[in-house]
Amino acid sequence: MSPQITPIADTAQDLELSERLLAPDGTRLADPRLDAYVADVNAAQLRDLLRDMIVLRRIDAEGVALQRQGQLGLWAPCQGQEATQIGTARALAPADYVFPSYRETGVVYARGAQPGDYVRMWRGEEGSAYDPSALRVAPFQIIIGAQTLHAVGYALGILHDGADEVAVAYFGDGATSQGDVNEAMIFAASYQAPVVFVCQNNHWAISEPVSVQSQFPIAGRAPGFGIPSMRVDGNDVLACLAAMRWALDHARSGKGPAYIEAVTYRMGPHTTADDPTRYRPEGELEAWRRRDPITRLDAYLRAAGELTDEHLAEIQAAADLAAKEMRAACLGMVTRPPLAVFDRVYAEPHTGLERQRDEYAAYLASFEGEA
Amino acid sequence: MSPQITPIADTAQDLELSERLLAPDGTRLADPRLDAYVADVNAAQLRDLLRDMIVLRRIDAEGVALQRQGQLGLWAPCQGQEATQIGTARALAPADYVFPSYRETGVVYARGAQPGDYVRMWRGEEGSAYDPSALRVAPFQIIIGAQTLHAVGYALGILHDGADEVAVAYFGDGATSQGDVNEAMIFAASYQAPVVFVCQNNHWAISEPVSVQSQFPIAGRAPGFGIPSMRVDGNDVLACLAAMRWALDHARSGKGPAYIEAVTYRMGPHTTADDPTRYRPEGELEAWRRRDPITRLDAYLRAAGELTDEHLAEIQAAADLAAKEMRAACLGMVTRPPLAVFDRVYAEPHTGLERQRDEYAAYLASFEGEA
Amino acid sequence: MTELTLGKALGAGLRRAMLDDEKVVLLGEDIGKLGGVFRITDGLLDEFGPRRVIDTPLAESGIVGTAVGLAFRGYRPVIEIQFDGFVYPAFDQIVSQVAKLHYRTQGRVKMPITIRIPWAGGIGAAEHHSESPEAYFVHTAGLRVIAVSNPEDAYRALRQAIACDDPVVFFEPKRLYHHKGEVDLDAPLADAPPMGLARVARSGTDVTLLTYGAMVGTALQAAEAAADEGISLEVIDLRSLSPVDYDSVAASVRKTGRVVVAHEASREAGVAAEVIASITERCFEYLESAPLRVTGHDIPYPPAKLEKYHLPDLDRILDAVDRVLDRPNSLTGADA
Amino acid sequence: MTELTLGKALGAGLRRAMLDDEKVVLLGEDIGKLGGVFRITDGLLDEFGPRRVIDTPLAESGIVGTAVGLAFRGYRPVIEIQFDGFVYPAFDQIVSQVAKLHYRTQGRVKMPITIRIPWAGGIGAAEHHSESPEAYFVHTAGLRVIAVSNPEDAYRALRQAIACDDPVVFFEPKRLYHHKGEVDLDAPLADAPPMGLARVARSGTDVTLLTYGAMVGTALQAAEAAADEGISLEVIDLRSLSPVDYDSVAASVRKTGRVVVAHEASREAGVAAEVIASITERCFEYLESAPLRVTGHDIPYPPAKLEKYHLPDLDRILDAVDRVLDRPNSLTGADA
Ligand SMILES: Cc1ncc(C[n+]2csc(CCOP(=O)(O)OP(=O)(O)O)c2C)c(N)n1
Ligand SMILES: Cc1ncc(C[n+]2csc(CCOP(=O)(O)OP(=O)(O)O)c2C)c(N)n1
Ligand SMILES: [Mg+2]
Ligand SMILES: [Mg+2]
Repeated sequence: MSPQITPIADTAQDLELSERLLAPDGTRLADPRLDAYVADVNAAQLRDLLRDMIVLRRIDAEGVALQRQGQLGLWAPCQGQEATQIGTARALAPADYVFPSYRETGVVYARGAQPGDYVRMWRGEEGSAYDPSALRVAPFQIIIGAQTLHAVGYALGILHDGADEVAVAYFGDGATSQGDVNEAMIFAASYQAPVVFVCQNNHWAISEPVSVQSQFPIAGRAPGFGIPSMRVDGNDVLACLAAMRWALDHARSGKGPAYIEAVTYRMGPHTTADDPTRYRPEGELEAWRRRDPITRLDAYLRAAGELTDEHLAEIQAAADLAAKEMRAACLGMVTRPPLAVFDRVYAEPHTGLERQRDEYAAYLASFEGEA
Repeated sequence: MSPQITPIADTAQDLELSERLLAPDGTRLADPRLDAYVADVNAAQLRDLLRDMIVLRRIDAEGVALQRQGQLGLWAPCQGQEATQIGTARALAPADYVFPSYRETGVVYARGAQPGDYVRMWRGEEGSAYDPSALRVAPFQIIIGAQTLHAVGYALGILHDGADEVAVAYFGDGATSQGDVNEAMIFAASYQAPVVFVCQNNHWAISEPVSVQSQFPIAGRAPGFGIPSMRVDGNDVLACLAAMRWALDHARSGKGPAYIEAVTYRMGPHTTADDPTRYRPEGELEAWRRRDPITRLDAYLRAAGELTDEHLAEIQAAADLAAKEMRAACLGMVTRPPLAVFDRVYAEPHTGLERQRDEYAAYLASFEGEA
Repeated sequence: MTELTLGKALGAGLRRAMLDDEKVVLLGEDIGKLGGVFRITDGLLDEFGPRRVIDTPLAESGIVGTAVGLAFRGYRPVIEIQFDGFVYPAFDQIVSQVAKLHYRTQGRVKMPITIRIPWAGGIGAAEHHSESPEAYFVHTAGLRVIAVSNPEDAYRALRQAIACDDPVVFFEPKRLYHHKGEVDLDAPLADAPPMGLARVARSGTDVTLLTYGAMVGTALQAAEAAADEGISLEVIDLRSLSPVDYDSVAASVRKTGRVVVAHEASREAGVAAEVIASITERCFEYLESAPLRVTGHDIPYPPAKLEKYHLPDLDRILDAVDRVLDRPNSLTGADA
Repeated sequence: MTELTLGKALGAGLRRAMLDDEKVVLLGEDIGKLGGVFRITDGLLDEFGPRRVIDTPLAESGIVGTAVGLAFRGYRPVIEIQFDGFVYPAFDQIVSQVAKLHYRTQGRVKMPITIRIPWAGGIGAAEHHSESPEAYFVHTAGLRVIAVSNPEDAYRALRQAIACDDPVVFFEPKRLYHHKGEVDLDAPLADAPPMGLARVARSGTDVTLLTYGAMVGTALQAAEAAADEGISLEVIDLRSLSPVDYDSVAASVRKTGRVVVAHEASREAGVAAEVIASITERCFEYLESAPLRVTGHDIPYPPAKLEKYHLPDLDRILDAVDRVLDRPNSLTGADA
């Protein structure tokens, strides 16, 4: 009979089950399994991680603001998840390829997104926010979990090419219920493909607490499929970096897939269309504010004498600049002309669609003489 | 980091990881976790289980013969899996409801199938082989894994009705790769529904060895979803009975779903249309013949002095009778008339289909005067 | 009569069905505390409790598959698919199980499952949130398909769908959720017109304009505009897409001899193709010109900023009307 | 020229495509050692090894989803869906991903995926093994849909599908896998007619009979039988269902003025509806009678013993021919 498993009765406590290197108050904790993976990380690098998180939070806030001002149709805030996204994404090698969901603003930031890349999709200008090959990031995926299989297929290609690369899939706690995400684990394990699964357990799938999907640690599923996994404090950027390095090492060294559950929290609404007051229990947000990923690293660096007000001012200026550029890119976008709706449905000529395009062009032209 | 897991390198050895009560040579083994569940099973009951298995094997052989003789379109033999099917199905209470796949001849036998019930679907007479409510067995499912979700939904209904019943899903090792089967575990765990999952790992999904689906014990997946599981020797009818009683007890007592992986072997082809010589490794079938579920129980009973040649002769006669009745029912089936193709597509009148039916009736009638 | 939005009318229909039959249970993502992302199930969790208003794990195949099991057990599940584009993961369970189990078991197992789908575009949404998948279900034997266009129909048809012993895929134009209309909440279902009946939304004599869902409003505006030019359009709201009420449709076509069919969904093998093929078959000798389609293009739903160039609008309908009437139009090039 | 069965021609096409382009990889259930349940991939594992002929876990969404990832990586995956009825679990990946990624990324990501589907009925199979799901894919913008009817086309079209930068759903009539025909294995692809072109399988003057797949054979028999009665049928094998080669179709219809469209798939919103709506639109003034459909009924595929009452056959086609010619027929009641 299978071993006894302890359910997560209380999600407020569930971080205790996770690997971490920085306590919420910034104290550095020893972790025999993670320490080796970040032995080389010095104060300057930690400050860069802090900068990333602060800039990201600013970008995210700008996204919300642009939506409120009618410039974007929607925005999916990642506030609270900065450590998970920055910590894991900063561990990637340039050649690695990422398959994200819609909330991975921080991941595309870390991959070198241009200012317009954050908003192009949300503004409704294009299907993909950015050029996937430029960032080595697949388009934001909206169909929950679908991208996990794409990552596995890509990793299978890496394997066959004998390349020194890894594919990475990001997805949420809700996504773990989708058949596709489970099939992805099965295919990955079957092929021993170099893929890393990063589940951001932010405790909510829109209005559903993670307990609707699972009353047990999600990371506990992967080993059953033959995939080693780690549950990490997703608000601890150093732990996330370490865990991701472990996972990438594992995948890169030919040992097959690895799985990370980063336990974090969605501090904002699901999207700008959502109203979390309808479902979020009293006090929960407050409790998680005390585990804010940014203040945690800030506290650690200050205590270590490695963070000054000048540092912070400089970071803040960079954040403001990023937001400004993003806004400018957004407002400067020019919508494609009507007939662009027909562009690149197919890669090769298509008689049926060409006829429709011609008819529609004639239709549009019929208005031209009009006042 | 998750615990080390040992892959099943060698499927010939993988039974060693399983619970069992009878060794292949018929020796009774003690098993602290299973013994209590079969403490009440006496020699007469064991003889009944032997009879069930022998009759089932005969029915199965008759199915193959009828197919070879052109009386059936197809047959999916269950030879080798008698202990799994009989052991688990004999543990059910009458009110329990079963959702089987196409290979569960033994399960419908144990639920009291009529002679024609085995063949009606394979002969192509009807979509469902039997009346589901009469047997409390859903129609044989052909879409791999789809029935597991049905079992969970049914179990949710049991839960809401406060009934003392359990829903049971049978499926194969190949099925465990389907999204649906994983979603079924997730939904079952989320609702704590009284459902038992019975995976018959018969080592093959058509031509694919189980290692394509999983290199680790399949039963090891369930605990990650919060579902206790047991891996049982599927060629040991007593262990299967015991394991199923454990699982049903668990589900019936409000503790939610349970999962059994019965490790067994498909001794025949996938179906009568299959040719296993194309893919089955040399010697594998022979190795499994030595673990035949019938000879095993036979040996145990003989050693205990509880099985005589008279017993066996009587059982053999019963088996022959069952086969004879099945054949007679098969040959006696009358195909429904042409217009029956329109029957019961809908439960309520449907103008579109009525018109098609009328037109087709007129069309058929137009031949009536002809020679 | 009560004035309600389409969304509220649907909520009232669900509530009424749940009161009428305790076997009715709701399943979906976020339908509990949140009341669904469109708030259609708002208040129902409080009133009926978590056994009848069931927040499910995030998996559409799982939702439909468990509903099948509930139907085996005698329940009458009503599913909310969160958005049109999220029904596809459940396609196998719908097509291979829901649609076929009654036939497969020759009526011994009933599948009275209602699958509600907030539907179609025009709301500036992100990808996969503006799909019009109705043709897939119309093509699937064993299903019934309903599309509503106003609060009164929505209230009645949803109750009829739930009461129906067959599976019904029920399309709700999300762009109209906030549109208001009069609803008779106490009208007995027994007196209601059958679920499959089409509705003449406006009578006319020159051209039959067939449509459904949110496009009914556009069609009525087109009829208004055409009237100004002295053209009389008969607008028919199909309401039931499978089966289509061809008796009503044919009656209109015999009168007008000219037909335009409009929908948002793309064109190839869409509902308009079906309707035109059937009309041609039944009313060929009455047709004075080729029936025309005004539909979304055969493209994936475009980004929000371009959707207005995809969706049929008043002008595109009027252009087709001109074409079936052989008046100057975009293709003749002249004077449009 | 070599005489090959349709099945062997497909195998030869796969082999040739794999030799021509090392990025071509095959994925499917049982396609390795077994060579697929229909033996189409027989010998390919031995020749190309397990990295190019990949036995997958038993999950169709997984197969298509991983193929999408392989396409991202620059591969050209060719999928075998084991039977028509097992494509539905992959529907979401096909409709929401495969069909849309090229458009979504404005061509930055190509999806040159071929999805082979052993297809349709008439072989006395169990449930879910005789489905005709082509209309679902025809209705899905972003896909191309091919249906083959003979070994030569099969060999050529499969190679064209694999070489095409767009996703192609490729239907193989399993009932014809053992039918033989001449194939020119060395014909260069560059000289071949485009994949989308229809084929006049028999010329005629009285009625245009449009069909595809296994039904082409039935149509040719019908033409033979009609000829005995002095009726000349023009049989067109559509070959490409999306896009349909309407130029060829219209040329024929303008000549005959009468149309019958036949397919096994059920009728509502099927391919025949699309073809008739388009023909009516393009050739209305040439039509002398209403185009008719001869199709499977709008029922789930029936049990094997009843399938002959579901599948269109020679007599049903001839009856429709009589109807479009206004000759005595089953509906006039007289003298059939
Ligand atoms: C297949 C599918 N079903 C439903 C949805 C609607 N939906 C969008 S986000 C979401 C919740 C996702 O939760 P999770 O996976 O935890 O990710 P998070 O939003 O928390 O980042 C849902 C249900 C969808 N996008 N796709
Ligand atoms: C969705 C789906 N995909 C593919 C098939 C074809 N198929 C039928 S049986 C089978 C193998 C099933 O293996 P397993 O689950 O181990 O059951 P077993 O046949 O061994 O009892 C396959 C691939 C199917 N029936 N349904
Ligand atoms: Mg979440
Ligand atoms: Mg098996």
